[in-house]
Amino acid sequence: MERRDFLKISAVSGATAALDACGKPERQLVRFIPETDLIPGIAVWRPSVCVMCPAGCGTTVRVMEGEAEVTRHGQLGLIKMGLAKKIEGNPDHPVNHGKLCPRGQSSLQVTYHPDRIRHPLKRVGARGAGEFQEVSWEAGIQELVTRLSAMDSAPAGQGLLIVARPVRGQRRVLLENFAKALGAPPPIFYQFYEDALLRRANALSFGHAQLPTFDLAHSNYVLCFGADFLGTWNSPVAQNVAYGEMRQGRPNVRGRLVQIEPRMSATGANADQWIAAPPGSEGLIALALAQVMLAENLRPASAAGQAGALIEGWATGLKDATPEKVERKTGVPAATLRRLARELAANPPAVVIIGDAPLAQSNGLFNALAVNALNALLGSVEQPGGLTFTPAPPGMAAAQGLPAQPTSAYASLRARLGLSKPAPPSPPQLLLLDGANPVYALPDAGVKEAIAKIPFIASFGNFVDETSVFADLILPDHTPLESWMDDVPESGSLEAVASLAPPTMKPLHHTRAMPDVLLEAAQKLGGSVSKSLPWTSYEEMLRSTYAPLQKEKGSIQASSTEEFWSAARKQGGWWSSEVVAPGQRPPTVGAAARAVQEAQFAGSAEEFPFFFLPYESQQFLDGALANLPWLQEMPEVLSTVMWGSWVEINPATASRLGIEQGDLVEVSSARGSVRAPALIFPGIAPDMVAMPAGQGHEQYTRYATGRGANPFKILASVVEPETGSLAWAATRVRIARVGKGKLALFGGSLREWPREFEKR
Amino acid sequence: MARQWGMVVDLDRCTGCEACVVACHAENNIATVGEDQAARGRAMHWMRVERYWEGNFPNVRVTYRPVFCQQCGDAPCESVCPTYASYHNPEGLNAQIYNRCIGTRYCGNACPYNVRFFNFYNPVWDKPLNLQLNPDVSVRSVGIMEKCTFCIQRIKVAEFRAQAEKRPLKDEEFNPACVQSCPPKAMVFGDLDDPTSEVSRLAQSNRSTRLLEEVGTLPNVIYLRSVS
Amino acid sequence: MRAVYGLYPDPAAAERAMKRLRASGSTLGFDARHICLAASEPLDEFDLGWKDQKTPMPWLAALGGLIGGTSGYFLVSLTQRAYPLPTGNMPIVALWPTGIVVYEMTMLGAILTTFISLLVSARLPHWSKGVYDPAVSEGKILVGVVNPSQATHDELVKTLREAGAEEVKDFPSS
Amino acid sequence: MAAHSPEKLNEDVLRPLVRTSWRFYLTGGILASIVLAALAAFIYQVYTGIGVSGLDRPVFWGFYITNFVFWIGISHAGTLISAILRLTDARWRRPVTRCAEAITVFALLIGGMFPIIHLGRPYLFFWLFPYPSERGIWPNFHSPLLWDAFAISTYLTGSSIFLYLPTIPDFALVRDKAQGWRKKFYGFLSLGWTGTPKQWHRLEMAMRIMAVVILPVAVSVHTIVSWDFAMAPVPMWHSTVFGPYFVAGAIFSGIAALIIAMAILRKAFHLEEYLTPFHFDKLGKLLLMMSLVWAYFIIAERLTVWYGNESPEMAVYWSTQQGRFTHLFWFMVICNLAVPFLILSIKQFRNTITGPVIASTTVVIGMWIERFLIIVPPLERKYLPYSWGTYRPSWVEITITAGTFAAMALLYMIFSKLVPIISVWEMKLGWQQEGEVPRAVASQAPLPQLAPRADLPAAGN
Repeated sequence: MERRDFLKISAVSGATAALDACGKPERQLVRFIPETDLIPGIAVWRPSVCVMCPAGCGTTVRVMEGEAEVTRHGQLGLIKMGLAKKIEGNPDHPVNHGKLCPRGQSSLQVTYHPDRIRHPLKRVGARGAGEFQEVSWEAGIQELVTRLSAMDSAPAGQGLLIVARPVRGQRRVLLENFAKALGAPPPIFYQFYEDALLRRANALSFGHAQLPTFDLAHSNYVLCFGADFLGTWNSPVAQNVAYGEMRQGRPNVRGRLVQIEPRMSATGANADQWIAAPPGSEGLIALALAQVMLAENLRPASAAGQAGALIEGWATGLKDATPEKVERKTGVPAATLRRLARELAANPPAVVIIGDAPLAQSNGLFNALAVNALNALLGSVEQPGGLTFTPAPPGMAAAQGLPAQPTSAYASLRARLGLSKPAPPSPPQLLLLDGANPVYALPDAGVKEAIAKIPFIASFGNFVDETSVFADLILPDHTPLESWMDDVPESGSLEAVASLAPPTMKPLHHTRAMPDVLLEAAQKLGGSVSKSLPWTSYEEMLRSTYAPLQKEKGSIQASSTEEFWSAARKQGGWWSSEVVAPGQRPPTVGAAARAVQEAQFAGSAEEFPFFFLPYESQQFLDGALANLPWLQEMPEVLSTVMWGSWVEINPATASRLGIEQGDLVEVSSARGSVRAPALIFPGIAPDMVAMPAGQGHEQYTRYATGRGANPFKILASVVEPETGSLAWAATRVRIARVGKGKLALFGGSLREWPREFEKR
Repeated sequence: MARQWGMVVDLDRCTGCEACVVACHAENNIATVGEDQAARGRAMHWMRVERYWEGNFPNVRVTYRPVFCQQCGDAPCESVCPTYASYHNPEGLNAQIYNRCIGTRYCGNACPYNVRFFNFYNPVWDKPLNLQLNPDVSVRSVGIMEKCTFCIQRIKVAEFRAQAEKRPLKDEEFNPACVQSCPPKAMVFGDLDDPTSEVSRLAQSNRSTRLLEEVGTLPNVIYLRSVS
Repeated sequence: MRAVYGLYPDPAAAERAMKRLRASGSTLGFDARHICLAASEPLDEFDLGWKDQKTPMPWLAALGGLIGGTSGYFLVSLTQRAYPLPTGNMPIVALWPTGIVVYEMTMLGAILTTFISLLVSARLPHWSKGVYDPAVSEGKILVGVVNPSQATHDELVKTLREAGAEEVKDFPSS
Repeated sequence: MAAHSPEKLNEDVLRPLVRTSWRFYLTGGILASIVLAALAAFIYQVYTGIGVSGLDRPVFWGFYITNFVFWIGISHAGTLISAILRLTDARWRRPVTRCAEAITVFALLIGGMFPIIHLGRPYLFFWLFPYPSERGIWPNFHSPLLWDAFAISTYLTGSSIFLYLPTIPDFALVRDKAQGWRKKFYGFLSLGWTGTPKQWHRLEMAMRIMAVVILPVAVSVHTIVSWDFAMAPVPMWHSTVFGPYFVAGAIFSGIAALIIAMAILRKAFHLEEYLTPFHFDKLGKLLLMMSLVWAYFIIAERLTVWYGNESPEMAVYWSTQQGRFTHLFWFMVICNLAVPFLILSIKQFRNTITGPVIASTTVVIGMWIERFLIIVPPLERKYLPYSWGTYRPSWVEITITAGTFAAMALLYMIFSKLVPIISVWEMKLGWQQEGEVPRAVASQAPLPQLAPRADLPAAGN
């Protein structure tokens, strides 16, 4: 081709392109210099860490080159960059073994969320009006530093309140050290469904203030009280993986599952036998099982050790917990209890699990201790096929974030906000929010007012939610895909794990990683603060804290720090190569034995005839995930509801009250009422109604705002007295039909071949 | 080499966690339709976990059953399509050629499993959610049918890779997104014509059944009955 | 085309005229083929030339059906074989679907052949060329002779009138 | 009382072609606006997506396919009835055939549009036809929809020809009577028909062949439409009875439509003299018989399902017997069986015109519901109960459905303005063959005036 021709052609095509661009605004965008070294069309997989729930799964992210519309230096344009396309489980990770739950997979949508905060914001309107103005990072950080230095002069920094979503690893260490350096009380890691009570029980029974790990893959018999361990509880992916093995992973052995709970959970639906027992009776039932084992000499009483000693009457054979007596109190037939006890004893290794609602009772600690004692009696503690504790990686103290004396974050937060008596000596002056949303997830009345009273609020969150809408300053964090990530899982793995991952993609928006911002602020604050946080970046901090692992026996054999670092980044962390030998418990602490406790409920049975169960939802957990459209449209497996809330009612109860599927029902407690459509639910006790948590946001992106109802709003402040944990399953309610509601159901019929004519 | 891709679903392992549902959405660019459309029965879930109640409280039980395109050997959807949009590919998959589809929705009626989904509107991704789209999978426009493909894009990539490396495709070298994500490993994917593959080994189980076998569709998805 | 014709009020009169014309054809220099007739309804029961009509239309229709069916078969089988898409365990060219298309195409062939053979054999369309008079629509019956020789014109007029014509006209009317 | 006379017939039949009252324009205007509304709804649907309909998963077919089957059924009014009557040489058919055949053509045009209206991508409808294209691919001849395309186009071609052929002499008649543009227009349509013995002979021969050929086509069309359903493994669709069941239903609704059309024409164009209670009585008897045949089929269909007691089919069965569709089902039975039986089995009612018209109206409504009940309940309850759904039509579908009824009426009105609605020459021929009326008044000897036959009572009861 002649050069002139070429010029002609390019001139023509250039003109065409220009004309084209007139019609389509996106073609008028500036093109930035590509930020990628990827080969177009070829996917690479990069490790990351899932933070959607506290389980701590390792992930792997599929990254491909793509074209994104971004703002750079105030200019909207197009950029070629590596974009995360899919999140899967990291196949090598000891917690989730390459698997990932729907919530973890949906975390991709956090990064690409249309309502993500894209740059630092400063409040301009009234508090809570949600009017913000863009500021520069420099100005934002300066503002934070100024406010913090002002704090520093307050008595011992007591005015600083840090409320974060539960995290572990160096992010937690950073927050804790930051608070400590400023002389502030420790940060509060808050989410609605907290685990302090179980940690406390395990500390008492086994000397481990840690959540348990279940070696279900080798169990032959699993008895579970209320825990939705295949759905949302503890480390669900790890438990699902193990469950699959328990059922069909071994030749000629199939583990059995018995679930005891008054409302069938997604886990209960898998049970070979499902037993409805009244809420709060779990501890008593566990004692009855123990009683049978002791009475029939299936196991010696001494096997329970310290865990058994915590229960009054254990040594004398639990005479007050005979199956007949327990049948009278719980309605569970004595014959069933006897059979269960015999089956448990006859099918080793067997394990008993307790979690979720049974712990959220006024007698939750007792229930947990009773189950722990039963586990000890069975000899399943720290044994294959039983209950064990994930070891901490050596040389990384406090990385799992395990407190010596577990206390309830709920209790601490309420106290700090002045919602419980006595009022705190110094009210908070400055609130730092990191992903926690107390206005939504703290059920007490007056949270909003207490938050609004705090003079200065800064938030690191990615979204404007009910709490961060009150913020004076928003310094938006990167999403996990854009950040350095680390985690030290507390449970779910039989080996020690320290997850680590570099960013999988460049930041999409004008955000900065919270740890980097804190470190920068620490530097600016100077003095003791900068001394206790001497790193210039989070990457540097991670590098130094992970260095000791190089010497440990584990998944990485490296001769140099650099080699170790590079391998850990590539692999997504470090894990020890061996399961820590069982039976290495420290000597147990002495504690007073507990007598049988009965659950107390808020509200009288006459006025409020129904137990109320606000359970953790399969899609949104406690509501933090309600902003993700994939999860909103995912049908909850038992109800098949999408995009909404519902009230589960037993069919007999519903027909007695004249309530039909989809009718709008008002659920009222002494504290207040919420409305949601009724869902006829065959697996719930007639004297109970249940609602999933997670919806009913007043302010949480376009996908969640104004959708459904928040059951937390009607919970009474019943607490477990020893730990101060909220007994969220201890409220009684009444229900009334108030009109016609709307349910987006994915599933058609409840039953496989319903006989419609039978109903008439 | 002719293959017959198939899947075994062990109902005794399935826990109803729905990881497969979101995995499928993420992998296959399936649009979310929003509350109103979902309430009208237009939600797109190529993969769904069916839930059936049995009995009455307290003797109540639930069975879960993941259902997706059964990739029938004799697929009713194929013969009824006037434009060959629904056709049988050489590896035994019921492929849907989106470009050929004119939207008679006849295949959707003929499918006994109701696993075909129709784009009643153009799919919408609020920017920048469009960046999550998998470039290996086409986005379907209004008026056409779509369905589970056994993640054919993954099959193709694996086949190309094996071809380039001049080696046979290994069993379980790759998996559809749902199988990959399934925490309790309830699903196994592979070549049913390869007697050594995990999937054909499991298919021999005395628990194996096929869904709606009596309709005569010869599905290539085998369900292993739950034991109790 | 020229013609001389008479308009007759009823079939009997037309029959009479026809008879006379046939009789006088040899003398006046025309034969039966030149006699023309137009009526506003079929007059099967009168001796007006209906009875000796013969047509192969039924056979043509059958042939058309055969052609239609055959082409239907080839349409189906050839196109399907030209682009043989895998159909699972089913035949590429299946008996029943082919049968249905062949059936419909057979019928279409017969229908179209019937229509075409009607048009061809009845010489339609034939816009404003045929011997005609609007009075036929009133129920009159037109009987006449086409292309009569000038010499016998008056004689013809007379013959037609004697047969009972209400009017005798030339075509085209001048 | 006027005697039958060709002159009066000419005048009566041709009058509507030239004289138009304000009522016509008013009615036409109303109908046209409904049709325009439907058109607007359709354009909206194409523009926005078929989501504006009430369709969902699993009910992928709803009102549109109901309309399709319904109108294809109505189309059996004409060709089939008129062909049967021609073949059996039922002499009373003569004033009826043209009205009937016109219904066929228009109902087919309307019904034939629905497979396109219901498409997700209607602008690609031509992919249904076998033509060589750049895609290098032909339609799938295994698909019942393709058979539909063949059957309906054959039927439409056939019945259009069947309608047109006997109209040619009548066009010639109008041509002779008309002035101005009409003369040209009808001259063109009449193909220069002069009425030579050869033309008459060929025309009659063609009509005889067509009557023979069109009958099996008509039967096949509705059989194939039924196979759209029966070929799919859907509970209660997959039935061998569907072919004859649909054909019977089609004839049933066709007769009803014909009775209604005749009654309206009779009133609007003062054709009392030609469309007499006698015709309504005959068609009423036919309707009664078809009502019983229909009942037989529905019993055959339901009984076998009930006795077979297979879960998937029973789910559908109960949804119509004691579920969501019960009321609709029994309403249909009342419309299609109870009302026609009561009215038409009693001579006093049948012999009025009102009686058969009422019965026909309920039958048309009932048959539309029948089509709906055949299509929707099985789709709502298809096998796996988890995927069961419900269907509710949207305003778009309702508007388009209303539009088709308006379009039918409008097309029919326009047709009646352009084409002699009664076959003039066949009437004359009939009278001539009956010897009832002299085929023309003889010039010389006036024939005695014959009285009308006893079973042909004069109009204007």
